[in-house]
Amino acid sequence: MKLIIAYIQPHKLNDVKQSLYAAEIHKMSVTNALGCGQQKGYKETYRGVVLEVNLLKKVRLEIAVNDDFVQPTVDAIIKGARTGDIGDGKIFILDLAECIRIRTGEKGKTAIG
Amino acid sequence: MKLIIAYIQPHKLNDVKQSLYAAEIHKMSVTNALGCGQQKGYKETYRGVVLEVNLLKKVRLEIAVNDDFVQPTVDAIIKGARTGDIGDGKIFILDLAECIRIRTGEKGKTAIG
Amino acid sequence: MKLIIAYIQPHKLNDVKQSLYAAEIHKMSVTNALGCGQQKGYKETYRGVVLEVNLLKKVRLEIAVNDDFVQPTVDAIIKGARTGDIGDGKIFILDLAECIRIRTGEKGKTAIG
Amino acid sequence: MKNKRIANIILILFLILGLAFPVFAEDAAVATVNHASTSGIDTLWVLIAAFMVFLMQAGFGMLEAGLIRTKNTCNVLMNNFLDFCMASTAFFIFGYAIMFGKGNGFMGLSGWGLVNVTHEGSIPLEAAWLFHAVFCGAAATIVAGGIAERMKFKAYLMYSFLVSATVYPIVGHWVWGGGWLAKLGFSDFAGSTVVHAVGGTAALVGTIMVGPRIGKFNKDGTANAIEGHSMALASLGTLILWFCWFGFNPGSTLSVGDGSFMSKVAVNTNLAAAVGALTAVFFAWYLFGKPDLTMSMNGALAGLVAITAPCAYVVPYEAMIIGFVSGIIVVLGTIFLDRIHVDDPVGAVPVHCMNGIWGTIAVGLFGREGLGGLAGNGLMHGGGFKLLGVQMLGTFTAVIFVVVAMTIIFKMIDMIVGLRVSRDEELKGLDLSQHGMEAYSGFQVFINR
Amino acid sequence: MKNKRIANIILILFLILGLAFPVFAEDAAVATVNHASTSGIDTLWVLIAAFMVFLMQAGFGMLEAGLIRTKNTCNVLMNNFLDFCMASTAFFIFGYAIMFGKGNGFMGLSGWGLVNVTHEGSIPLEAAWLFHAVFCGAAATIVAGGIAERMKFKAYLMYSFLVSATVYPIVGHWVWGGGWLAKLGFSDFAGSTVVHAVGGTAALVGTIMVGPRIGKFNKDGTANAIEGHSMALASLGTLILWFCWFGFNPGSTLSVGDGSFMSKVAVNTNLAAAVGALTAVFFAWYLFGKPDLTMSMNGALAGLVAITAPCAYVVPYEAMIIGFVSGIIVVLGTIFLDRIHVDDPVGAVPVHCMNGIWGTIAVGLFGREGLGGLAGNGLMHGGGFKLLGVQMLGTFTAVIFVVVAMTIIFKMIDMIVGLRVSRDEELKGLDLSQHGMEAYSGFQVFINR
Amino acid sequence: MKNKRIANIILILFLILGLAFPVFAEDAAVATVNHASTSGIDTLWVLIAAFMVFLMQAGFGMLEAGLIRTKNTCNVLMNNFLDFCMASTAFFIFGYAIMFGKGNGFMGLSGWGLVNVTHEGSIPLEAAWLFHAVFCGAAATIVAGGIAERMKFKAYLMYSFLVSATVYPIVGHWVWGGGWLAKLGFSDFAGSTVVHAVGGTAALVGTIMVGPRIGKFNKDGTANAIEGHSMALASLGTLILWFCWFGFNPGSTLSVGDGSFMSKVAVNTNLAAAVGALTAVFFAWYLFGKPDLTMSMNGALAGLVAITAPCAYVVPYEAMIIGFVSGIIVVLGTIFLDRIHVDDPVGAVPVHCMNGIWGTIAVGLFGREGLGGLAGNGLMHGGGFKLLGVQMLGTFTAVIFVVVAMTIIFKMIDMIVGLRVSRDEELKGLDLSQHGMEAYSGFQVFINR
Ligand SMILES: Nc1ncnc2c1ncn2[C@@H]1O[C@H](COP(=O)(O)OP(=O)(O)O)[C@@H](O)[C@H]1O
Ligand SMILES: Nc1ncnc2c1ncn2[C@@H]1O[C@H](COP(=O)(O)OP(=O)(O)O)[C@@H](O)[C@H]1O
Ligand SMILES: Nc1ncnc2c1ncn2[C@@H]1O[C@H](COP(=O)(O)OP(=O)(O)O)[C@@H](O)[C@H]1O
Repeated sequence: MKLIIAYIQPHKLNDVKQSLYAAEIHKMSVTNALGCGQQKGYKETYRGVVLEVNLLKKVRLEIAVNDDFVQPTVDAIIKGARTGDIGDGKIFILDLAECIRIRTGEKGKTAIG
Repeated sequence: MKLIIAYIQPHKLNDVKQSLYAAEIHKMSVTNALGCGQQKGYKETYRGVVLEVNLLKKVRLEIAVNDDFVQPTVDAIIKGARTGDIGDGKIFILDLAECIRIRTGEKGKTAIG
Repeated sequence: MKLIIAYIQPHKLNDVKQSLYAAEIHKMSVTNALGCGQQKGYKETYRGVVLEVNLLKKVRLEIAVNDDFVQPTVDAIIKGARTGDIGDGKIFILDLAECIRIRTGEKGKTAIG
Repeated sequence: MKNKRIANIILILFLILGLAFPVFAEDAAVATVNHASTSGIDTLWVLIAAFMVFLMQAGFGMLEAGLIRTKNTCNVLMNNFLDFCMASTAFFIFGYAIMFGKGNGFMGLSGWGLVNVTHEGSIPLEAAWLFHAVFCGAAATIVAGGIAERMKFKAYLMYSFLVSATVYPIVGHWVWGGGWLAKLGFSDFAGSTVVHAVGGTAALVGTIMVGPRIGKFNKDGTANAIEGHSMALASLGTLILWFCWFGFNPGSTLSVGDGSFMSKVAVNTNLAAAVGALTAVFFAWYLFGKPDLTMSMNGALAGLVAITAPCAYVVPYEAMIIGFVSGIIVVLGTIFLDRIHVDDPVGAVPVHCMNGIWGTIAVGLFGREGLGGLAGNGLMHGGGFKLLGVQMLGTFTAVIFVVVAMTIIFKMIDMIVGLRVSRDEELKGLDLSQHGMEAYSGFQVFINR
Repeated sequence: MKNKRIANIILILFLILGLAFPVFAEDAAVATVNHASTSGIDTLWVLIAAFMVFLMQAGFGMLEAGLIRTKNTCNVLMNNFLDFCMASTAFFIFGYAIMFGKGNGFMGLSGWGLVNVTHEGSIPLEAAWLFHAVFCGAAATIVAGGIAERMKFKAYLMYSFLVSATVYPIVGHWVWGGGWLAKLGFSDFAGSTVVHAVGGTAALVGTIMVGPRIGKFNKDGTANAIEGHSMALASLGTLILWFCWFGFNPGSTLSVGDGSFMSKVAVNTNLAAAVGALTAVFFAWYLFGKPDLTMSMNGALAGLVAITAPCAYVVPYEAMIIGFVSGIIVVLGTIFLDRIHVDDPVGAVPVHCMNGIWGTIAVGLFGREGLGGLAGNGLMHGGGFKLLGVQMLGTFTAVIFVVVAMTIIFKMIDMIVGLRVSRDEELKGLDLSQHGMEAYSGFQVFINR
Repeated sequence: MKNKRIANIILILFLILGLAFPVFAEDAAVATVNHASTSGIDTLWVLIAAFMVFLMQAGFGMLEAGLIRTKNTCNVLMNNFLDFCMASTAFFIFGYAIMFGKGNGFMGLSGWGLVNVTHEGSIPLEAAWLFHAVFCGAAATIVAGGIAERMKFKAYLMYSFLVSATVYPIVGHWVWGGGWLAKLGFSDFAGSTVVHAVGGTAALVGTIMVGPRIGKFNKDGTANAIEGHSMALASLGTLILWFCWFGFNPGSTLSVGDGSFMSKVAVNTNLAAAVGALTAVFFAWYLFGKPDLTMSMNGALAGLVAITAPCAYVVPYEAMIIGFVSGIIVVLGTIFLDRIHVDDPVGAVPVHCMNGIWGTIAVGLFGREGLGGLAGNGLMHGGGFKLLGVQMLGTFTAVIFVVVAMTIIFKMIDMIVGLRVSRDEELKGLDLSQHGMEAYSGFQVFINR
């Protein structure tokens, strides 16, 4: 099992969700994040002072999947999130040692989906 | 060492904290998250339009523990979070390669607790 | 590759960012978190009732790096975040199986930086 | 000589014309010129005061919303908004007739729907109705704070109609509609009892009957703090309320006269509020170790409620004493309610019920004969226990009546639609469960408490 | 005898002095004492009403901000704030001259910059100007809601100047400036057509020309809900607006008289709003299964808009009927706009345009001859279709004129600076892209929608 | 002939009775009929204006809260709320006596606690007191913005008492209490100097003595932006302030008369604000490349502050010029303060101090003899440098006096309780460290800055 973490542009969340659904991946967790990557920040001005903002708003996805679902998941994320512009985001994949469904106590493969 | 990630119902946070304390697990980190799982979403109506909400509010726990604490931690989480209803949440367990206490520079087992 | 997760005091974020930049680490993701650690909570009073707050506001950093960058990153975080007081925070290091840049599809070492 | 007389007459005519002409153009009658004018000013004043009292809905709305959790914000705002709409309608159809109609000492029985009402006094019926309708709305909305975060929306709607159609106007009739208390010489200038004790007691009954919020009290009997979600809204609400109180109290003079009466009332109102706030904040600081914003706000409101009855009958330093006592009462009252496990999220009971009673009694202590038309002296000015006795009788009878009436009303509502949402709905929040909407879409909020 | 005459004269002198002295000190003329007084009260009333109508900017600002997303909050607040500044300036230089200057039936043509204006009536020119300037500002700001979340800031600034300098005053001239509609006997007491239908129609044109927000409509034709970010602000805004409407409608009496006229107007205003809110909430509840806070607020505003024209001409129960119908209209109108893919984030069109029209027509249905100076009876009171016809003619002509004028204006602006921000800017939010700032720095907000 | 005389007398008596009768019923004296009535209206107006100025507390509270960070919101709200309570009390016991009591050219020395005060003028003492008390509260609360986010709560409480009991009333005595400046012919109609320059200078002294916030200035001397947490609150506050200014300036006429005077003042006030806002936003847009909401709001406030002194003495186009200059001043002033490392989180100094001075001087430039009772012409109207000189003397003396007095007061407070919180407490936020509470419980907020 793997834990897939993806950082995407916030306004791409809906597209990513759609393409994940299309790939039959229905379970995920989403958090807000601020990201600092290749994308340059932008400037705000506030009462005459310029403010460099280099932590940009991003959305963080966490998806636990069985090994054979890793590729489809990654593909679906890329499909939904890619625009070709800097700031599109990144995907990180970690090994997942165990997964437990709280409600039933099921473990591993059966618990994940 | 393991890193335990748990998604639970927000209003169960207090119960989970209590049962973790009872199991002598005092350290944890908590974030807000939105989750999409087996639990069906709900509908909102806003100015005459129906809105399907399928990202539900969840709380994400992150707990780093030594290997012999994994089972007690998992049990405590389940004890606090389980209602038997869909949406109770999930626990993910990752291998933790290293842990460092910033204040002292201590590493590994001694740092974690 | 490793995934470094660090919990630090919120008002240390700027210092940590500076020392990471100084160590040529420019990519990171930041989220808000609440933490429960060695640091004791504090008390609020609200309309005559005392409120024990033991989930303290923390900032969570997530930095994916190549193996040879692990030590510099950890050092930089410690340099920026350490005050010597309880509550300075912790660093967790996980193995990172894969990393993909969404924009280009690049993988592994080249994608991470 | 004749010329002089003629000059005389011309002078007089000129004078008459000079004075009367512009009036003719407006009112077509010489003799009524000044009268008309007085009625115009008085109406202007009463209407502006009524508009300000209307704005109390915004004050209460923001205060109550600020002191509850995000997940119930829409619900409390909607309760607050619709109870005024309900009150307007109910007070139009039933309330005014019960309060001011001809009837007996207990209630009026004529003038339903404002049809066939003859109105005496210098202001027109419509102005009088509006002024009393917004008072009725204020009384009704006090309850929204007490029962916040757990009462069913339907139940609240029913409550708000019934209280405005019956309970409020009945007590109003006793005191302001020529009822039995009025005849006894009971004096409540702007409504410490009629509005605040009535609203506050209804809130007390409601909050007891609906029970404390999940998580408010622990098994060991201690109370938990359930923090409000926006001190900015709460503070805005309090300041709006203070502003509106300048319509509530001085507006209750119902006439402008030479301006001195309403000025005195305004000054007393302001001083009681200021001293109430300072007292509450320092007292709470002393008790809990920190200066608490919510206590300072409730202290100001406590002072305002307490001075509402006596504002016309006392002098400034007495207003300050009344404010001082109210600041103490509101802090102790809040603690006391937690002790006896009554869960009143916004402090409706200590502010409106307890200080409404205190203010009414204060008339019996500090009232001065003649001031504001008061019939007798209070205890401190040699009037003995007579006025004091009547005041206590009046306010306690009103409270008891409201307890009985509201118990019946809430029981009835409970039987028909149920008072309280389910445990699940309460945990999810009333915004989602009752209204299917969120108050702060786009903000990341914690809903774990 | 001589003595007596002397006594006589002394008496007269004494009388003159007695009456005049306090006046001399103020106005240096005996003959104007009463006149001055009437004019003083009337001005006081009109000014206070104008101040209240000014405060509508805060009401609209909070309502509109509350109903849009966090990422566009600064933009809508700034539009709302600056359109009043623009309106003040434009109405000073051009607007008043076009609206009230001597000219023809279509527009006035004299008094630019308020120079060389002679003003008749009991209130001074300056008070009249301010009263009409804040009305103009209210009309202008209605559009901010309709085009929210996607129009360029520059384009909005240009719009707000042009509408206040030309479109609004032209229609105003027709109705209130002695123009052709006034001569036909068209009656719009406080501006259902002049302010609300004009503003609401401009919003309709703007929202159509700028197009729907990204993500509002799906490919299959269905609409998505784009939830507002703060129900607390929206609710505050609505209550402030209701409060200010007590300046808007009763203030349009422009004189106090004996107070009865403005009292009647105030009561009608309040009842229509209350019934409008209740109707909308129950109707929406019935249709969608949940009581929706935004619908109840829009219902109140719909009632207020609808009663604005007839408030002086009808009796309370008719005000309630008008409010009832407006509550139905606002709900159906909202649904209808979604059907025809017009994206109006705050409901400016159903509230102001549709109910502005309805309120104007309602005069032709329920108006009573003589009441508020109405020239004829409405359909329900035996006046036949005459008044009704004029009312319909007037409101529809105004709407058509605004459609044409605003289409030209927006087209012009589009050619010069462009109406709409780019897709990227819209996704990022107008706060960042247009103003380089954030509304809620420090809060964690979702910007994925 | 006798008959005629008798007829004469009857006529006169009839006249007296006809006029007096309705008055007798009210005031029991013929000779005072008009006086009473005038006094009633004037009091009504002054009270309403006072209520509106009171509401400025809400305006300042929301503006200041909106422009600071979440973690200090409770603190700034509480400062703002309690300084009014402190001012009410201090101005009651000490302030009014110092400001209006009999004394010397420097300060009054009688009438402590409002006991044994005889009051002249058409409005009652109580109305006059309330009107001046709310002005005092406004002056006091200006400082809350300047020292926000780092001053100890206790220190602020002490400051607010002292400024209201001494500094403000002393300058007030000079100008409005018959002091030395009044005798020189110094004219400050509604308080550009008395209220705003005093409050703004106190804020300047406070913000310098307490030092800049951690993180405001970099080692290289550049400034950082520390963004406010809610533009919605800030915008609401600004609009409320603008509304209240219609009480502040026109209310300072203290009498209604025939209404024309206060109308002129209201129009000038409105135009200066509108032009100030537009100027500031366009100027800042030109300088920084983006239209900044906070600058447009501060521009409106700058215009309001600047027109406060001259509003009675100038004509509309001059009000617009004054507003224009104030818009430039506020932008440049903000930049200048950042340059000299004075950290004024909300712009209290550029808005109130700099524009208070500018407005006072503007009287010497644009003032017109006779208008609003001004004694001489300004420079532009051929009055030469006389009035201008007096105005500059007056405002600069006042500023210098406040600098000296406030330095002593803040030093004293520093010695007793300390002015500034510790570094740790500041980082944590004053809400937690000073009050043990959070402003936005339940919201996820960033506290890393
Ligand atoms: N090494 C990293 N560690 C942690 N987060 C990262 C890392 N690299 C990128 N991210 C996250 O991914 C987001 C997008 O990265 P960025 O480099 O801007 O994308 P792109 O490669 O498409 O230009 C960043 O804002 C950050 O949140
Ligand atoms: N495969 C997964 N990947 C990431 N998060 C998941 C996954 N499965 C579940 N979750 C998280 O756990 C929450 C609860 O899951 P759910 O399936 O509703 O619980 P239950 O199994 O008790 O019905 C989800 O809302 C989501 O946040
Ligand atoms: N075992 C753990 N699991 C998860 N998070 C932890 C753990 N230990 C510490 N943390 C996080 O680190 C933060 C700081 O920990 P703390 O023990 O207070 O630091 P210090 O060791 O410097 O006193 C905590 O608030 C919590 O967020």
